[in-house]
Amino acid sequence: MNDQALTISYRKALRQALRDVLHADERAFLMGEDVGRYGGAFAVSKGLLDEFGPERIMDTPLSESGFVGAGIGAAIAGMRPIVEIMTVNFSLLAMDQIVNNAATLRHMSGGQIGVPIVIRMGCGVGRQLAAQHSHSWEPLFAHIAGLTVLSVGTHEDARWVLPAAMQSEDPVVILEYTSLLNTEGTVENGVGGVDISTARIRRRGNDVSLITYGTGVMKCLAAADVLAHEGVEAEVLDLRVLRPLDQQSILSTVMHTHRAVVVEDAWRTLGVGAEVSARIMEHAFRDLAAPVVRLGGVEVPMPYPRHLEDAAVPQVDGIVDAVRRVLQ
Amino acid sequence: MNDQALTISYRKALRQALRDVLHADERAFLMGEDVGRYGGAFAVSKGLLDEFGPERIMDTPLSESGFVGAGIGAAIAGMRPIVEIMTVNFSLLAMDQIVNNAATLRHMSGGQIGVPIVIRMGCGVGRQLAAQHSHSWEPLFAHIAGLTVLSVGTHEDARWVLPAAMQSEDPVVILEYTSLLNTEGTVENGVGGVDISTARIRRRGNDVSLITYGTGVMKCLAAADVLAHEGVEAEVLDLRVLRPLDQQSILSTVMHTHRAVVVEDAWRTLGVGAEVSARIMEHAFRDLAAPVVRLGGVEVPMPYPRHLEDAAVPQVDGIVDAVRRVLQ
Amino acid sequence: MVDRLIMDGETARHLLWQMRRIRSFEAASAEQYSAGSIRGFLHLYSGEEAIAAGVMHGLQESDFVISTYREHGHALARSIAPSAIMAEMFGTVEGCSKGRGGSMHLFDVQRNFYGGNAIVASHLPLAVGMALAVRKRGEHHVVCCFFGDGAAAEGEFAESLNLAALWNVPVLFVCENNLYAMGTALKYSHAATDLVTKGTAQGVESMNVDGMDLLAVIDAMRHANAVVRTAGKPMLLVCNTYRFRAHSMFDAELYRTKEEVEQWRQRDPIEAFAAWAMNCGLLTESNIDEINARVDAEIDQAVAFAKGGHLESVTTLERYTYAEGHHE
Amino acid sequence: MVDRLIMDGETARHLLWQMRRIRSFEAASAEQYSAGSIRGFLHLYSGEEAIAAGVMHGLQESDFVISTYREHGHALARSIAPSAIMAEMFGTVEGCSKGRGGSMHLFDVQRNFYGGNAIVASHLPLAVGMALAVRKRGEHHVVCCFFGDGAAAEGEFAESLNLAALWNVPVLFVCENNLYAMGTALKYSHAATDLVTKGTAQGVESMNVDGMDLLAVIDAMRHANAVVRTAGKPMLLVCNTYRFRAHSMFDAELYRTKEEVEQWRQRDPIEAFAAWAMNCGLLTESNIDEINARVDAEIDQAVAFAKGGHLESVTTLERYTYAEGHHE
Ligand SMILES: Cc1ncc(C[n+]2csc(CCOP(=O)(O)OP(=O)(O)O)c2C)c(N)n1
Ligand SMILES: Cc1ncc(C[n+]2csc(CCOP(=O)(O)OP(=O)(O)O)c2C)c(N)n1
Ligand SMILES: [Mg+2]
Ligand SMILES: [Mg+2]
Repeated sequence: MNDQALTISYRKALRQALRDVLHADERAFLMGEDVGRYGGAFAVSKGLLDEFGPERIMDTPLSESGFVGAGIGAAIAGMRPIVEIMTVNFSLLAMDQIVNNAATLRHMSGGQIGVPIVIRMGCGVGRQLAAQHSHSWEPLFAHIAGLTVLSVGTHEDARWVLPAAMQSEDPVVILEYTSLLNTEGTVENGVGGVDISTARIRRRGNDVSLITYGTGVMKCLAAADVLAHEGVEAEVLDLRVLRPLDQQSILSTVMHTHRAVVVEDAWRTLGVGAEVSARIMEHAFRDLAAPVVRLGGVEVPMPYPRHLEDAAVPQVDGIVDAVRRVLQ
Repeated sequence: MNDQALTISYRKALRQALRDVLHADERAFLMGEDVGRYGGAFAVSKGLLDEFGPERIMDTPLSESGFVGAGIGAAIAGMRPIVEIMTVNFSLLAMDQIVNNAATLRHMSGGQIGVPIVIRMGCGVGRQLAAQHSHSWEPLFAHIAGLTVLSVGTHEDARWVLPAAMQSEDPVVILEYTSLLNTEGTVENGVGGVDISTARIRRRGNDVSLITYGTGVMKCLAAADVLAHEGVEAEVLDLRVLRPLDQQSILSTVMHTHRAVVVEDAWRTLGVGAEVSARIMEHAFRDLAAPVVRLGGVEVPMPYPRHLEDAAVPQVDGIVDAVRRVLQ
Repeated sequence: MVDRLIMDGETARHLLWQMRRIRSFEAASAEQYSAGSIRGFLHLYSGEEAIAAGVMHGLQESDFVISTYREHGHALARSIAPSAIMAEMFGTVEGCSKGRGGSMHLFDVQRNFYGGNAIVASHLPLAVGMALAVRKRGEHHVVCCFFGDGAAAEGEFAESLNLAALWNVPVLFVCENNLYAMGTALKYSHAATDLVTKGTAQGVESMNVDGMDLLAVIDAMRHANAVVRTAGKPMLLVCNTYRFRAHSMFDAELYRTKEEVEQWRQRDPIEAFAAWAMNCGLLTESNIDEINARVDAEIDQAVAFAKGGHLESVTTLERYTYAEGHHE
Repeated sequence: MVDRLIMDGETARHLLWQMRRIRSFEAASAEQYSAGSIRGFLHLYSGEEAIAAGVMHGLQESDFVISTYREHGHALARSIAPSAIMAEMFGTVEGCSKGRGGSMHLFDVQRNFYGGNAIVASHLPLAVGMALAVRKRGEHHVVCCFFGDGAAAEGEFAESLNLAALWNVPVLFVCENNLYAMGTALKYSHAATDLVTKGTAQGVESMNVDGMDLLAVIDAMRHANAVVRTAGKPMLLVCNTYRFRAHSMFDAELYRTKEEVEQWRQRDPIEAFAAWAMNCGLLTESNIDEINARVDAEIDQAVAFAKGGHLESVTTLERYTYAEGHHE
């Protein structure tokens, strides 16, 4: 590990990113439920209230539609708000604001208004939070024209996508995975910076492409390790940007390996995997040695018990098996 | 036209269906904004207040989350509410209720509670209502486990899906297309009844499958007529039920024609067409003579001017061209 | 009641002109709608002119204004050219929103006019956020937000007033209580029809204003300026008024009697103000003739301008979805 | 204040037992959480026992109850067996929700206990709808809905109270104002901290109740029964109380002082009631010993029962998504 890289938890990486952008731009402020006095529902913003004060770190009441809309209004009026929706599970309460205002105002004003807001949400499965608190709604946001949707599957992105998102003149939705908060990872330091327009290959391989995002990245890398012992070299593509999709990177890896398995926790029907599969169908049909396989969430509200929760979303074993099948 | 069939407008068909179910089940009642005194925003429920009275036809305030949630509560408590959300464009305000309560309560109660509610919404493009009033959110609803989602693309379904939906023990979302309200069509009378589980072939053909729903049905039938003059026989499959999808019917028509074009007004990315294409990839890959083509909405909020609105969604000419391409 | 002494003849003539041109503009809009030149939804402001004229009279150019789909009067009083508004409704690039928005989405950032929102009450949170930006920058602008009695039943109303009071931001909430939300009378939208108490319950100073009396509105604005601009606090003005015409062009007006409409027309705000001004000697018959002539000419010119407008090319359909130069 | 004469010894002992078992059950829950047998989110009710005990005392078996994620106390007071609740939190099929829901989703339709909702305020509309069903059937049940002070900031609170008043339905809204919404103090959630005025502003009779005084709660319920059950109108009780423990198991309690917590503990509702009852001679030392012994045995038995429970087979993972026999 060179001195340019450091090991850091996903939570600390997110916090450092917040500190960076709050220092870099005085128009930036963080607002959301319990981001201040409580220290953040998941301790991501812990300490920031003391460091930046209540004007920059604003606790809001339970009014998702109200404060997300207020963030949009502040953005219209020249600020650079970072609005935290505690978890994606509450985002439907603000969905009208996100879709009909944030994603639409630039268009219906004929380009006169921009909405440079960043909306962050904790999300994901794996903590036994049951049906109302375990949603994977990446597909809902990825369907909305006017939004840029980012899925933070690595520590590097936890550290660097926020500063990049703050440069956008349009609304950016950032999905952070609470099950990764305590995990440690290595990120380039100082140099920093990532784009928010391209997918990234997290592991190179020639035999099959594992296309995924979010917590699927770690699962696919683990599956790739298992497969390596069987002599199968899987390439792992982290989509990162769920809208607009980096189609070129998807097609490149498929044309390279001729086989693809798409992995996500979201319900399989109308999942991101459906779009990835359809685009491969349209642009790389003749390059496929086998049909694209999708692994997604089982179409059931998330059950509370650990064993049922595990069975409801793709796991490493299942990914390995799927790869074996497409290789036959 | 035999005496069992009659010609009726899409609006009258919807109204007759409402009258039927209100007469058939005293637990049934209609509630929504302006369904009563105003006569329905689109005159669908015109006259019903006089016929059934204010207890069965309830005007609600502008409180989408409140009255949709109240409909869910009434369903839990033994009623058979029909809740009208004036148009789909306002449904995001009630989306938390629809997803976290209607679609989820049965599961999180371990099967103790059912939510037999029918939620109807006017929707669709084509009336120059601009960005906030022209949404096609079929893909958002079709992604939600626990819902049954119906798209009413024909007069027959306008007349008969509601009575069928009222038999469901689970929440049913019915999407009605306002641009079809004044159109006349022929429906079987008396005999009546359709299922709400299968797709329907609206025209038989051997050369290519046009897979669609909603207003796409009429467009695809028109395109099929044009193609017929060129000696191309297109089969038109109306999905009707967007969740759960009738996969068997999709695979049957594709295995019969070996070519498919999927048509919808919704934004193309993560549209229903993506799911259809992905399922064909998974189950009929070897039967395809050409890759599945998707025609969907251009990824822009809907512009107000007629010519731009027309250019933003698939039209008959575009469907015909797409078919010519897949036949090459 | 305003003392005649504090209003000079020029101001009186200006205000009368302002109200008259709004009335005439709406008449012209209805004509152009019937002629098919204006499409989509069209909501006329006739009868409520005293509110737009009086409130704008109390605002400064640097203040922000945000409104609903019934915003022609607000836009005109905010000095957006009638020609630019008519052109917008004709869907031409000369329109104030480049033709993308139509009647419900009039925008003019030069004049701090932020639209034109067609999702009832969804712009209230935006207003709070704009005011938050104003406060954070230590400015003393007023953010003026117009909405209706029906909007006050949406949860966004309660959330927005609470946030505005909690954050102490300069929003002037102007509720145009015209007694109906489409066909739903105030008493069917609100169990407690006194909207002022709903404002005070959220900690926002609130008052009733006779919206048919221009002088009463001007008077209320004096106080509002003290509260909002000077003290920087939010305030709610409930302006009681009446809509002389149908809700939109799709309204049979089944929900109210001709007599009721007639009674309110007796209180025509324009006639009332003209009579008062003549009484006070601030206005002569010939002044009125001049004003009418000026208004007729201006409106004719606006229609002519719109007719001479140009449609955007379909090649730029996807514009205004993201900032120019966006990665997509 | 309740006259001692109207409470007999048996009732006093029953009520003390009720509160004590809730307190002990929560202690056991915390233990089992630390032991890893309970997972996910766990919100304890300790300190608020007088509300659950007093409100349930005033309800009848045929009444409906709906609550939040902090519902253990309500479930116990509604006579759901501690063993069934503990088993639910262990995720076993013996749980009151078959193990699918966990701590936040306790259901028991036999006892008209409709859960256990984890989206703040989203169950208020459900309560209104359940009461609407009750009214439509001409029944005289009370629908009792528990929620917190933070929930009152959500738009659903305003919408639900307005709908309940507008429709005149028998909902008893019980706001458990424990002064915090996670780490957000009442004064940071509400600009106007008097929640009673928010109820009256919506047309709902509302009153403050000392939630630490069981007798005051019982007294309030007498009045509530007259208003809700007899007159069939909605009512709001704002029960002022305090949460003795952290919000959930992920709470460092940075937002309040130990002293504040200590002061409230001095007002322990259980101790206060026991002291009063002994004073009135309704209770003896030996009664208390018996009660404690009974409670300890019941809770130990509940934990033992949960430990002996069974996990559902993964083969039935998709159950409870749709009614059995549903087309899927
Ligand atoms: C959230 C939402 N629900 C429903 C509608 C349909 N709608 C448009 S205007 C209107 C009535 C609004 O009444 P009010 O707020 O009093 O304003 P007014 O039209 O009287 O000026 C309704 C129901 C909408 N546009 N948005
Ligand atoms: C809509 C929504 N937003 C946020 C949350 C996260 N959350 C869970 S409990 C809670 C605080 C609720 O406070 P209150 O209503 O006072 O109830 P209490 O926990 O104090 O009993 C929050 C913010 C949620 N569950 N739902
Ligand atoms: Mg109105
Ligand atoms: Mg609380």
